[in-house]
Amino acid sequence: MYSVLKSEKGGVFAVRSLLKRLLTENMVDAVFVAAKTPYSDLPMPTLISSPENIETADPLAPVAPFNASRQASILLRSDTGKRLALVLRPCEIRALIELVKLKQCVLDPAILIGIECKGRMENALFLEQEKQRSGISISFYQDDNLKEMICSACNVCDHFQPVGTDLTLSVFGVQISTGIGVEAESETGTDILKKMGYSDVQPPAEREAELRDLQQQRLEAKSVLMEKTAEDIKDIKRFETLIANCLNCSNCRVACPVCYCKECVFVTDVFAHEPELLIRRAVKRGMIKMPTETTMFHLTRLAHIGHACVACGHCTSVCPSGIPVADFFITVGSKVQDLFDYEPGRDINEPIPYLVFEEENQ
Amino acid sequence: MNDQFEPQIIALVCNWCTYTAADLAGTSRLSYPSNVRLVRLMCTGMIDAKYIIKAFLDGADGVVIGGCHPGDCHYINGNLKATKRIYGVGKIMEQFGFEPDRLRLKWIGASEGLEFQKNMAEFIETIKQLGPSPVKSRMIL
Amino acid sequence: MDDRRLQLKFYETHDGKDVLKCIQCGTCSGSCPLSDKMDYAPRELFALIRDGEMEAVLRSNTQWYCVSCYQCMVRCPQEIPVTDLMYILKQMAIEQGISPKTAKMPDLYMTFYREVLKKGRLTEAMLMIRYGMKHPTDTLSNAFLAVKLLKRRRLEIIPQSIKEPKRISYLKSADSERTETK
Amino acid sequence: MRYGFFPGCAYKTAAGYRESVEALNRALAIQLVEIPDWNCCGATAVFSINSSVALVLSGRLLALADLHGFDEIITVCNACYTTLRKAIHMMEHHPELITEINKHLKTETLQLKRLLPVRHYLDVLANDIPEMRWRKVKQSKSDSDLRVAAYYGCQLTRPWKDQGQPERPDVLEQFLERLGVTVIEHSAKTLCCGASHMIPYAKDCAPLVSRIIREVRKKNGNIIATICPMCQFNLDAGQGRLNIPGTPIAFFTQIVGLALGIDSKDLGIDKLLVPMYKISDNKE
Amino acid sequence: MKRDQINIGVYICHCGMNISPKVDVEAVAEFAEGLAHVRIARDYKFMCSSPGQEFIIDDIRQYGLNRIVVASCSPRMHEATFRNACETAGINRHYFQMANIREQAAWVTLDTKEATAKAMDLVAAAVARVTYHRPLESREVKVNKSILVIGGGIAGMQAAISSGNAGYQVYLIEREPSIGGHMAKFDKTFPTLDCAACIMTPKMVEVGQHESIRLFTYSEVVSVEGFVGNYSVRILKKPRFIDESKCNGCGICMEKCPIKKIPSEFNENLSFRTAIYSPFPQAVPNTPVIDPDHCRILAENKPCGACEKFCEAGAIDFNQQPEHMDITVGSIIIATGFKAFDPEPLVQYGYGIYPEVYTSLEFERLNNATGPTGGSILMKGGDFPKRVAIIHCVGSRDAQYREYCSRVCCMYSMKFAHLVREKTGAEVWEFYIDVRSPGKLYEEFYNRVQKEGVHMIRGRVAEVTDILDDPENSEDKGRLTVVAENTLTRRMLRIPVDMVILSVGLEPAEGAGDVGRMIGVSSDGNGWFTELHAKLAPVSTVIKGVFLAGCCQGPKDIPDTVAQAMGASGEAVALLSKGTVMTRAEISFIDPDLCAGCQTCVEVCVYNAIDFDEGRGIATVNELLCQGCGSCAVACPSSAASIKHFTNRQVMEELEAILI
Repeated sequence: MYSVLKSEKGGVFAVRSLLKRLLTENMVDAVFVAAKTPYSDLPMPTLISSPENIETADPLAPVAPFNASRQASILLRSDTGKRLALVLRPCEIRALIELVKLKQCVLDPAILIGIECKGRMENALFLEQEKQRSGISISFYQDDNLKEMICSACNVCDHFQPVGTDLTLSVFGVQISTGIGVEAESETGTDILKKMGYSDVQPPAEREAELRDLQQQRLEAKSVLMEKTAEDIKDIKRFETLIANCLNCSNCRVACPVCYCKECVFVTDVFAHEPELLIRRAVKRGMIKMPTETTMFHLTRLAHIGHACVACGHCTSVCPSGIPVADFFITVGSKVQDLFDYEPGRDINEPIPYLVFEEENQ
Repeated sequence: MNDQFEPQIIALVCNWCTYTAADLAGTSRLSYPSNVRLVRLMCTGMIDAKYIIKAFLDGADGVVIGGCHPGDCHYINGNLKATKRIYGVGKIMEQFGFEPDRLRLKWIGASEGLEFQKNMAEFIETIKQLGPSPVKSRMIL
Repeated sequence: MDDRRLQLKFYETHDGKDVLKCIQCGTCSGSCPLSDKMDYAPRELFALIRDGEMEAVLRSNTQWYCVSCYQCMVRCPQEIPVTDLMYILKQMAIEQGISPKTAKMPDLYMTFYREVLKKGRLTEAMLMIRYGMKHPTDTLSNAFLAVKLLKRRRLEIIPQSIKEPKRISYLKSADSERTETK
Repeated sequence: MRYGFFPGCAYKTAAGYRESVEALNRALAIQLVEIPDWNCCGATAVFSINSSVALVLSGRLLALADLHGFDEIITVCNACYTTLRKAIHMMEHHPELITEINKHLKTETLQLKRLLPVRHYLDVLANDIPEMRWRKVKQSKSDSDLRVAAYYGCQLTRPWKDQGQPERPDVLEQFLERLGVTVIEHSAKTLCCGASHMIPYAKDCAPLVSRIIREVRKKNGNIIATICPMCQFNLDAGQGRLNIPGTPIAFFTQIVGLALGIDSKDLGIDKLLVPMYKISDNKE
Repeated sequence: MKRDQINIGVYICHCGMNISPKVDVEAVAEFAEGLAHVRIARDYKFMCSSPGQEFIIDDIRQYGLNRIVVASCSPRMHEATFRNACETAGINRHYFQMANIREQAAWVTLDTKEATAKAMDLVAAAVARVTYHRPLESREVKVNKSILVIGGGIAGMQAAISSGNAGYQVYLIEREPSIGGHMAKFDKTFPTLDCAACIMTPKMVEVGQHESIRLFTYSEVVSVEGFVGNYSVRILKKPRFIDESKCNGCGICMEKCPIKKIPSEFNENLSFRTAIYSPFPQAVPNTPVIDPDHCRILAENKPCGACEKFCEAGAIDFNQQPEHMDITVGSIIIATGFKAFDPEPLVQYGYGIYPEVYTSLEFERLNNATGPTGGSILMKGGDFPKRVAIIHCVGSRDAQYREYCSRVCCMYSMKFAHLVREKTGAEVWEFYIDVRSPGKLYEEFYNRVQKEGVHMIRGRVAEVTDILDDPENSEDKGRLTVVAENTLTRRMLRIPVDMVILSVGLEPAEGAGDVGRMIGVSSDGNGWFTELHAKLAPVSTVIKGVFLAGCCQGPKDIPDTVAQAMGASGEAVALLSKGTVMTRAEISFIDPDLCAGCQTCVEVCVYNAIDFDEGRGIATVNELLCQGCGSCAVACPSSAASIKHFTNRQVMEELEAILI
């Protein structure tokens, strides 16, 4: 079922009024959504229960300081009996689904509201643009120059349409200045729209073409990126050059939505070194680089979660040394995903490849 | 390639089949090149991706994993569980320039001393053909 | 005649190793409509093959009495493709030029074979006539029947063939090269 | 319904087979289109001499059928049916044979690209014709005098078991009963008739024929329905030779034709050696 | 222990002349001495000898060694020896590591230098690894002193009696209304020909009255949880619709029941029973059941109640419901037995087509005094057969059905032959592929049957048909013809007979697979339960505390079944008699602080050794079930699971030391 939420004040207002009605009509107990806080222009994942506070919600802002699946999974750790509406980007939903597979959270209390995502900007760039012109949450969808400013992972993202949602906020084929489309993807979603009195209409004619064009464009960009990255890492020496500036700060791991270990193996003693062995090795080889575990770290992380990487790009965003972590995760990850015919976040029932074994695997 | 090149090979083997096969190769005095170093584990199913990555980054020229034939696993299906993981790591290492042939998975049963000898000799030959590992003489980690 | 070589040929080239599975239960012989006419029952033939008595095997009429009813094959508890093995033995006997004591069936098949090689199709009357030149009694004993058939327009005297029999001359080269039976 | 039809060498002279098949095709609107320039399948004879030639023969036929746009090959003869399937079976398991075959076919600018399924006409009648069409076509009540014994011979159900049980099939019985024909159950359904061995070894094969005929008579059958020209001929001619005539041997298509009320003249029934009017209660 | 306190002793073994000529043991010892934490390194002729071990023990005491490395043969040979020495000397047995320089260096390397270098590497790796070894302990765990036996055939009955006699509480579960199993259907047993009922009935009574055996008939096991010494078992008791405590087994109810035409399962459908029935007169317990599918009241809700009216004890209770019972046992014996092969797919033998073709079980009933004919071997028409054919290997030794030999058919077929001869005087033709009679007095029985004039034909029957060879022969009218080759004379036989008995093979009992899955015992390709070791542990299974008895493990005759039942009982009793079991030391450990509760480990564990603690949201290892395979450690995405003695740290250190 597809409907259009009209608002003279634009799509953001339309979304707010939808969320507000969810609260006022007691369809949910709280709404999880990116909203501006008093401290910064950067919208942060927030949990809103009172309808008047919805005015701060800004889910269409082209920025995401976190992959909000991490915060969402805290709320969904167990079924509290409270109903929650969660407004999330496609990559956030896909990460959330991976976390559900790993029993880190449950979806029972959630009404998932996905956003069709045209990408996010790096935080600094967003703040700068926001300062220059207010209302970027609408102008972003109209100004082609701004679209050029999205971060590199978004630039190659071909999963801009959310999957597995109840409702999807649709920005394709819609003039954001006049409202936003909403599509019910589940029975729950349809019920909500019907209850609110929206009627089923034909999606705008331009929608399909826009989606197709973007898909085409993104796939092309992705293959360019993957080719370039494959070249950059094609032997271990090049890869070392690529990550030469790695400080081993673990920011990428902390930002990663599917890296959920309570304690990373890299902070344990598993990779400790005996001084005597290092000295013996140096004697034998003439010279060794003292181990920093940077290469080990990235390769191990790839082996660990390469199959589950949702390509959200937050690892690159947070790297203080500007290493394109996401680039090689996307490149290598997709090889692993192809090998097992696995796509993270595609289907909640799709088993994690390493947990299924068949006789004919030889 | 390089006549002087003597590869370093790590063999991660399960206690019940391939380690026993190595013992049998020993008792049968089936000699093979001395480049192989066996690391005994209880089951191929306990081989962590980290071991393989570590071995390569520490300078191993080849890693061979030996376990029981499918259906013969002492722990029912540990070897099958291992298979996918090893393929996965192999795929990743391949992206970073480690030729797929440097990582080999072989089922060698407890009674196959001869198989063990043949496989080791053959694997060393393969690695000699490939030449030293890209990380040789460096330490990356 | 080199029995060992022939045995190897039967096992390896013709993939006849299935006889090694035989448990000599006799189901094939018991199921065979004509086994009591054979020099050796199929079961015995397999025992001979395993003993390496290939000349005796190829010289026997057993394989030529096989009517390809496949009854043995569907019943064999070891799932040995008995009928298929009979074909291999017939081909090998032809290759070796060994005629069994009762040489009629190879003659009939040969006549059939040559006819098809030449014309691409078979005319039963022609088959009977050509075969009859070698074994006149078999054909003559059917003369009365032939008259009856003629009366009912069930005998075709004009030879059938494909449109341009010349086109299939390659059958002759296939004949000479003999792909090994799989 | 359009099928590639492979009549085989014996079809033309088989007692009323052609007449009855054509009559049924007309009545039921079955398009059985003869594969142009078809060749002999080689039967057991060619396979016995040289399997390469046998494979090339089958290969040519398959290539022709494909060339002329057919998706299935229909045979009316057990030997053709099994020989072709045997060849296909070998090609499926050893694809390199196809390359070999194509080397030869090339001289005739033919190419074997795919292995078409081979089916028996019985399968078509029993499974492809909608029930409605049967009801429409069936004019009269069945001839109540006929107690039909279905006779399959060897090569429809064997060696593959996909046409039902290989020793006691009941496809034909079920099909005939659907048309209101009275069938009898007996134990000689898939016994061997002697096939081409009848020519050189008539004496050896005589008991095979008499066993079948006697069993049918014992179980109170008065006509046998065959599905293969070779079987029909051996059982039909064999009775005369054995001097035990009395059980007509019809093609199943003739029985079907009679059941539908088609005039027996159109079914070639007069071509049987043991004539239909001889039906009597020849119980043993 | 602080790192600077590590004192390693390294011992290089010459192994007589096995290691020393190839490996320069002194050089290796010298090399070892230079490695970190190595306090002492020596070489000695035979480390595994008593003086060799004494050496280690003395050094541990004298030099305060707390880690030991022995470089000698394979750990599969002497690891336990040296671990014991460590323990004797007072250090933990896991503070030990072995370097295999015999099988991996001395014996397989041609060049002496290379062999020595390899030996050094292996020693260095062992030294590096042992540095990170942790002390591990095994623990004693108390067991519940009771035994569950699943299946009440002769195997289960015997296992129950043997275990009960040892004083253990036994629970015997049987899904049929009575115990007895297949043996209760037999008339005579080979080769002694003693009456099955005569030896069986007392056993059944013994089971029924045994003070240590609690019998659950008409019951099934629905779930099994737990581990050795402590299995929780849930049993489903199907409603008999009769109050067992009131019923006195008088049988009047069966007489009065108006529904009389139900094929009797016990008589292989050769006779009829009533809707309220006891399968056979000697049934234990002697309480009938009401068949809910045929009873007028239960199936059709129509008025009847004949049984209720006549039951003076007032035992009929149409309101009985299925009941669940929970018990705890220390050990389980599986005795689910077999099922006779259904010969219908072998149409060539005409079973189900010709009425005079019988299966062996049908013949057992036909021949049994309590059977449909009162023990007379009669054809359906009521006449004695004059000629009988017995066909061996029906469904057995047949790649199309069951490839294995069913082991008992030859002998029971010859028993049939004898009985037919004895009771009817009929001619018997027996068709076999090979006669297999490898039991005590079995070959003698074969000889006896031959002497009795049974035609033993070596040839598998091709077909059974009603087509007669000579229909004119009036004697053969209505007979069947058995067609076979006599492979010894090479004659094609067509024997007209009156009756055909198909000696069908044995298959695993229906539902055996479910029982196996419930408990975790695996089956082979044919469905028979897999024993722990084909030679050395034939009654044990991979699941500790679970044993096998009788045909559930593979076809067996009665003496073997009883012997195995006693063996299984002996093992179960031996396990429980100590009162405790030791846990394994080298097992999985899940760090509760690191566990994220994803339950991946629970999924991969084939031994059900990992439980999820809902309360704490973490996985916990059951140390009695864990076998130490390490699947969980690898699968654990957050490195919370590890295998003791094969930790990441230990393996990493070994790798790093090898790759100097």
